[in-house]
Amino acid sequence: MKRLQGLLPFVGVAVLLAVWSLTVWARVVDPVLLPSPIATFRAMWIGMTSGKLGVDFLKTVERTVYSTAIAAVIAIPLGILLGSSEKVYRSVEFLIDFFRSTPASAMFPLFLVLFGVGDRTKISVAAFGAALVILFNVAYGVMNARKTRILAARVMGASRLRVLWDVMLLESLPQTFVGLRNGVSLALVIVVVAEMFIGSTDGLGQRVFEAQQLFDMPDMYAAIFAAGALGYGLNLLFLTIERRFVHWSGK
Amino acid sequence: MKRLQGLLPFVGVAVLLAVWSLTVWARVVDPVLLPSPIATFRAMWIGMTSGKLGVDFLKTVERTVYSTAIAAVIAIPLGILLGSSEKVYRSVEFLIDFFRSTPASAMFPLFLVLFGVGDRTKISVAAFGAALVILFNVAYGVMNARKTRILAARVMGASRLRVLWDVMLLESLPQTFVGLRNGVSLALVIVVVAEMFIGSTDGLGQRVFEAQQLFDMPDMYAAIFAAGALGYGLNLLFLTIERRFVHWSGK
Amino acid sequence: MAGAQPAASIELTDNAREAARRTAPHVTIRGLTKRFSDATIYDNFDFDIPRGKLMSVFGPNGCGKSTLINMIAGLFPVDAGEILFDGQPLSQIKFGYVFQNYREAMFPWLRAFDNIAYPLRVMGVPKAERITRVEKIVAGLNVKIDLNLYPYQMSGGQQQLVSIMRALIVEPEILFLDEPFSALDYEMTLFMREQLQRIFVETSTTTVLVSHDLEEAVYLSDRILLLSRHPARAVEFVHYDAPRPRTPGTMSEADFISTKAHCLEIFQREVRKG
Amino acid sequence: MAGAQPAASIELTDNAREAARRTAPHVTIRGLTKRFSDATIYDNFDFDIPRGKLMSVFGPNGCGKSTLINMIAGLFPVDAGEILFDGQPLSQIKFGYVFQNYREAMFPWLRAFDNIAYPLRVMGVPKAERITRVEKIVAGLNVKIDLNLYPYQMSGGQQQLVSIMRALIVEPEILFLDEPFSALDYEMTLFMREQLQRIFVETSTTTVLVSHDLEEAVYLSDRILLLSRHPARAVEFVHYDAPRPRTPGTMSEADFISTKAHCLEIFQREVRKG
Amino acid sequence: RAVAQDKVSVGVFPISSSLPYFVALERGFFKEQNIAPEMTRLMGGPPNVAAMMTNQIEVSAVLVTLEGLNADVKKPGVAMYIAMHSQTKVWKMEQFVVRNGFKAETIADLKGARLMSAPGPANVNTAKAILAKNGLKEGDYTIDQLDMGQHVNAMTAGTFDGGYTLEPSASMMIKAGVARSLEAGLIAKYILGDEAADAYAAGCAMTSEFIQKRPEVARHFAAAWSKAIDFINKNPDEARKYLAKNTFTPDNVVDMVPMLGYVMVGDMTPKQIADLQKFADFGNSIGVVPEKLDVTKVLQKL
Ligand SMILES: Nc1ncnc2c1ncn2[C@@H]1O[C@H](COP(=O)(O)OP(=O)(O)OP(=O)(O)O)[C@@H](O)[C@H]1O
Ligand SMILES: Nc1ncnc2c1ncn2[C@@H]1O[C@H](COP(=O)(O)OP(=O)(O)OP(=O)(O)O)[C@@H](O)[C@H]1O
Ligand SMILES: [Mg+2]
Ligand SMILES: [Mg+2]
Repeated sequence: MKRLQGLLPFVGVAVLLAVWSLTVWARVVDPVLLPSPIATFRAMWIGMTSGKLGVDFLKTVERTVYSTAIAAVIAIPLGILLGSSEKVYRSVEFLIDFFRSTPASAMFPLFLVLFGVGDRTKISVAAFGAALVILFNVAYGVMNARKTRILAARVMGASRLRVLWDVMLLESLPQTFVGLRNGVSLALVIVVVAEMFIGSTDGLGQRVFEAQQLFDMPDMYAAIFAAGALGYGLNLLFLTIERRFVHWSGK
Repeated sequence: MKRLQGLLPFVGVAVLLAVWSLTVWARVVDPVLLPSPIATFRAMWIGMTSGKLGVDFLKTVERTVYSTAIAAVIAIPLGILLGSSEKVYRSVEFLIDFFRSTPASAMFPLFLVLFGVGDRTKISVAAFGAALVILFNVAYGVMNARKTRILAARVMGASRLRVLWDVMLLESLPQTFVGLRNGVSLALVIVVVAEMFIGSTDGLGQRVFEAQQLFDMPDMYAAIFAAGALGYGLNLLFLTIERRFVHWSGK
Repeated sequence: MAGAQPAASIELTDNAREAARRTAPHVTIRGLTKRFSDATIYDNFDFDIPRGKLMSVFGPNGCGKSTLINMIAGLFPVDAGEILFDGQPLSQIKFGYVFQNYREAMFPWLRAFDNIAYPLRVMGVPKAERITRVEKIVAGLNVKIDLNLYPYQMSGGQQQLVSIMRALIVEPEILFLDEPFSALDYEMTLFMREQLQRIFVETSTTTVLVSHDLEEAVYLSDRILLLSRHPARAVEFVHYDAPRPRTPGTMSEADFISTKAHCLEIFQREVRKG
Repeated sequence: MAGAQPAASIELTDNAREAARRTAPHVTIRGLTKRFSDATIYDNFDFDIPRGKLMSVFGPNGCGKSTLINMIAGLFPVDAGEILFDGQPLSQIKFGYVFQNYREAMFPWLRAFDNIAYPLRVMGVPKAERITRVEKIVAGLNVKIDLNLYPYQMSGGQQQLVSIMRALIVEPEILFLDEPFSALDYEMTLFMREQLQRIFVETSTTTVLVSHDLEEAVYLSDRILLLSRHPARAVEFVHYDAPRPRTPGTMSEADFISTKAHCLEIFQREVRKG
Repeated sequence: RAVAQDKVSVGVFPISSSLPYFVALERGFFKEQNIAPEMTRLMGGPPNVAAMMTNQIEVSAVLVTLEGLNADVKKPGVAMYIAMHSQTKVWKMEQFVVRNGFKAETIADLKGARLMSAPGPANVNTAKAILAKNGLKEGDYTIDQLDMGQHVNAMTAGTFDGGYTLEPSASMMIKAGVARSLEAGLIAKYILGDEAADAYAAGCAMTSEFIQKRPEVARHFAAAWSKAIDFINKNPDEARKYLAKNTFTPDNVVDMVPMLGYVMVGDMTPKQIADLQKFADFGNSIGVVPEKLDVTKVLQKL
């Protein structure tokens, strides 16, 4: 039973591959545009072992990790602070919702000007996007925290700051993890898009873009698949941390 | 006091404008690249009243609303269903995290093939992206629901389906709204990006792209500002609905 | 002739079955085992809950009273053993249940009125009838609460009252009351005891009451189950058969006093042991 | 001489002030008004909480007992009126507080031990001392709970015990106990009453106890505040001055019985009114 | 006599190269041929090719040659060129620019410069090949590809010293006074090795399915296209006006944006076809076109 549970995530993979194979087999889509899973995995295998894909993958991992880390470090404390006072949050909500709804790619020109063409731009745009999502979730988590526990801490003489730290932070943890998981996925998406559209010589996005330009569909889907798998992996990481630390949710 | 509270959202706007003006005034960025708020609002005013911007705005609203509606209708029930059994959720988590972490723009070619070159592609890619985020949040909300209430419903003889509907749906509502607000913002972003990169004769994304190509910065920022404001507006809509219906959060 | 015989025998069997059903235990617990992390709460526990009796469970904090009724109601899984209803492994039984944490068992998105009516909605009772039935029970219990409030707008006692009404409204087959009067005021507690007794006399519903008030437990019960510290054993299953309806006067009868003293003695002996 | 006079006068004033402080009320409530949606809970309510006394609040469900202590502790805002501590509008007072919904006031991310130690952590007590103090109170109350459990792994009574220990550990200036024994078993309730009395005798902490058990309320209290249905009035402020320590024997004394009977009579008259 | 017009679905990437489409449309050349084009805006090669492969469009008004050839390798006949657009020293398109203030007179002076390039492997490799022909090895410069929409921005902000860019971005930065052109007609000179050669970097393509299933309509379409090309070649200044509202060409540079050398496939000389072949072979050599391809196989004379 326990052993079977470890296999659960692979059900999703299997479903994806089955639908994909079926689509190719039934020729719903021209095979030039959608290669078979086998062709894709061959391209992925070759790319990972001998080609550039492995290097690109690591580059993208690096950028994503940096931007998520920056985003988390900024957004979690800020989110708790903002969420702890609904009024303050309402007053900056415009900014958060505004920028959350603006495509990161529309922000590229501005960030390009501020940070140049190097990695800094890509990381900072991604961190910006991820920070907004994390901030939003953390603030929500704090605002929806159970009031009784906050009152209990206050009556025990906890200062505002202590209440923030000891109660609100922990109360909002389940929601914070939702935010982190949304954030890391978004950071990855933005990094990939930035690699596609702002000058880059490496990274999965550049790989996707180049393969797209060359109509090398197996390569393109191999890179996309690598990005998706990376996203799942990063999510899994947060899930594992969450399971370790947030044992009380729903209790 | 009450009257002042109505003004809170404008604090955010004021901050944005102040920082913006300051940046322009201090010439941190070349004014050709970042026009002043006044120039932008002039462009916006002209665009909205006499130019094409108004039409584009409405087109984008329409597409965003459609895609969010489709996403919500599919993702909320599915999220509750999946969230109600952690095992089932874990088995499809790969798919959800995978596609959440894949840039929508990388999915364009596939959707283009499946849904054609018209509006359907833009709406369906956006709906797909938004649905994943909503699904994720709803499922999380259900999984973190307070167990006692579910037990109470079960002991009163409620069937699995009733528990889903009467308890889990409502328990997960605060989180569902987080998902909806994330979802509507994402749908808007994807619609705009699709308008930019797949190609379109109207919509804010097309406006941004065109202005960018023409190097008409006031026009570009006017369109971006319109998109951001639209995002805020849609978020506000959900916030208002949430406040009406979810009176018990944290209680 | 050959055809009539089986029919008669079936009839007989039916009657016999019915009679057996009436005296057979309502709930049979065999070999029940339940562990939490390192604590063993029940270890091969056997017990029969008699049909149509009001039974109290009395035992020290943390001995496993709530866990027991949660397992009987199918809310917690058992680690081993079986719980049978009329000899059947499980069935769609109508439970009435007042949770010890009544506060968290309310639905905060429903007004008090709708919380009370919820079990009826589950049963598919039409709206008009739901309203009359809620109004009836509220009038019957003489409750003076604004039922338009949401649970989180009510005081602890009010919430518990609503919770009790929600449990009673369905006319359940088995009624579980986990410290149902703990938050009620003096007057209301006495009143609700009488109401519970009245309902029990009228319907003979199998009832399991958890209470830390020994007077209350003895006053209301036909049987008192005394549990030891965990791993819980049934230390004694005390019978108290004073005729119903019992009145405050009952509490000064010798039988009552001696039963209560007996229970207390066993309880204190058991508690001081561990 | 001219210099000494003021000094002496200051000394005198200090003494006088101190004396006044000892007899002056600890908490002064003036013109307190509190409304919830359409219900008025307090309407221009005046009351003084005497210093160094154990005071019980007794009143029907929903009359506003919890709301009152929540307002005194500064957890709920008042609509009008003022609450003064030693004549000062507000100060950084160390409260001990057992919430009526003790379950939700625990921190589920902390083990029972850390929950009890939390107020000490807030005060900046170093870790080693925290551990000794928690161990001392646990030993003093003779509690047999696995303090490594998280709150949601404990029974209702165990949670309430933890909650009580958390309130007592800081040696608070004012202690609020909102139905603190409602989930405790028979033996534990008696035991905790004695412990509360012992602590009170030792420290003379101003204590406000909400209880629906009249016997308990009278047994423990110097003063019993009888509240009416809301809008709450102080119907009577009963004094009960039996010497401490009181013992179970106290409950058969005439003074106790008459006080209890008097309170009950007033309570029932008030309850039946509304 | 009202006859139902023939509908043709056309994918249009609204850059200046798609001018013949707008001329044909606005001057009624399509109407004359009883054709009602249904335009879909599709940004760049990939969406155009995808749409052609799935028969969602029948004509792509402007399809980059190397992308089209690549598609034809993957799925033969998916993009049949009926007209080509030549870029040369006169018909400027690709060029090296430098920001004002950067000391460089020739491409060879770009040693040590931070360069940008039009996006995509074809552009980047072309730029590198040109730099190599001018004696600059990799490492003598840095080059980053950048989305076309960012080129003017980047030069204005001074992010780069210069780079390989396309029209109308080049005209725009020159007009804005932030950059100047070093040299144009680069492909002809350095890649094809002949300053007078035609570099056919893009063209108008049809799917062979369209040509086979509706040959008459395809012919009519080509006729209208041909007439538009004629018009542009004869009246460049009047034709220019159609750039303004239809394509991504700012009003203030409409007058200075260079025209392209538009030619119908049927009018191409053997030399011109050889130039195209040479370009295709170059594409193959840099790995953008995966196989060597006989270009006459993808040219459709209509
Ligand atoms: N999730 C859990 N993990 C570990 N131990 C648990 C868990 N739930 C309950 N327990 C333990 O099981 C025992 C029985 O709990 P239960 O709630 O049944 O007690 P109870 O008899 O109802 O007590 P009370 O009178 O205080 O309500 C307790 O000692 C408790 O610590
Ligand atoms: N948020 C709220 N909105 C509306 N009414 C409220 C709210 N909170 C409390 N009330 C009302 O205030 C009154 C007093 O509540 P409170 O909890 O103080 O009662 P209590 O005296 O502690 O009762 P109990 O003995 O049942 O605990 C109740 O009638 C309740 O309905
Ligand atoms: Mg219990
Ligand atoms: Mg109360």
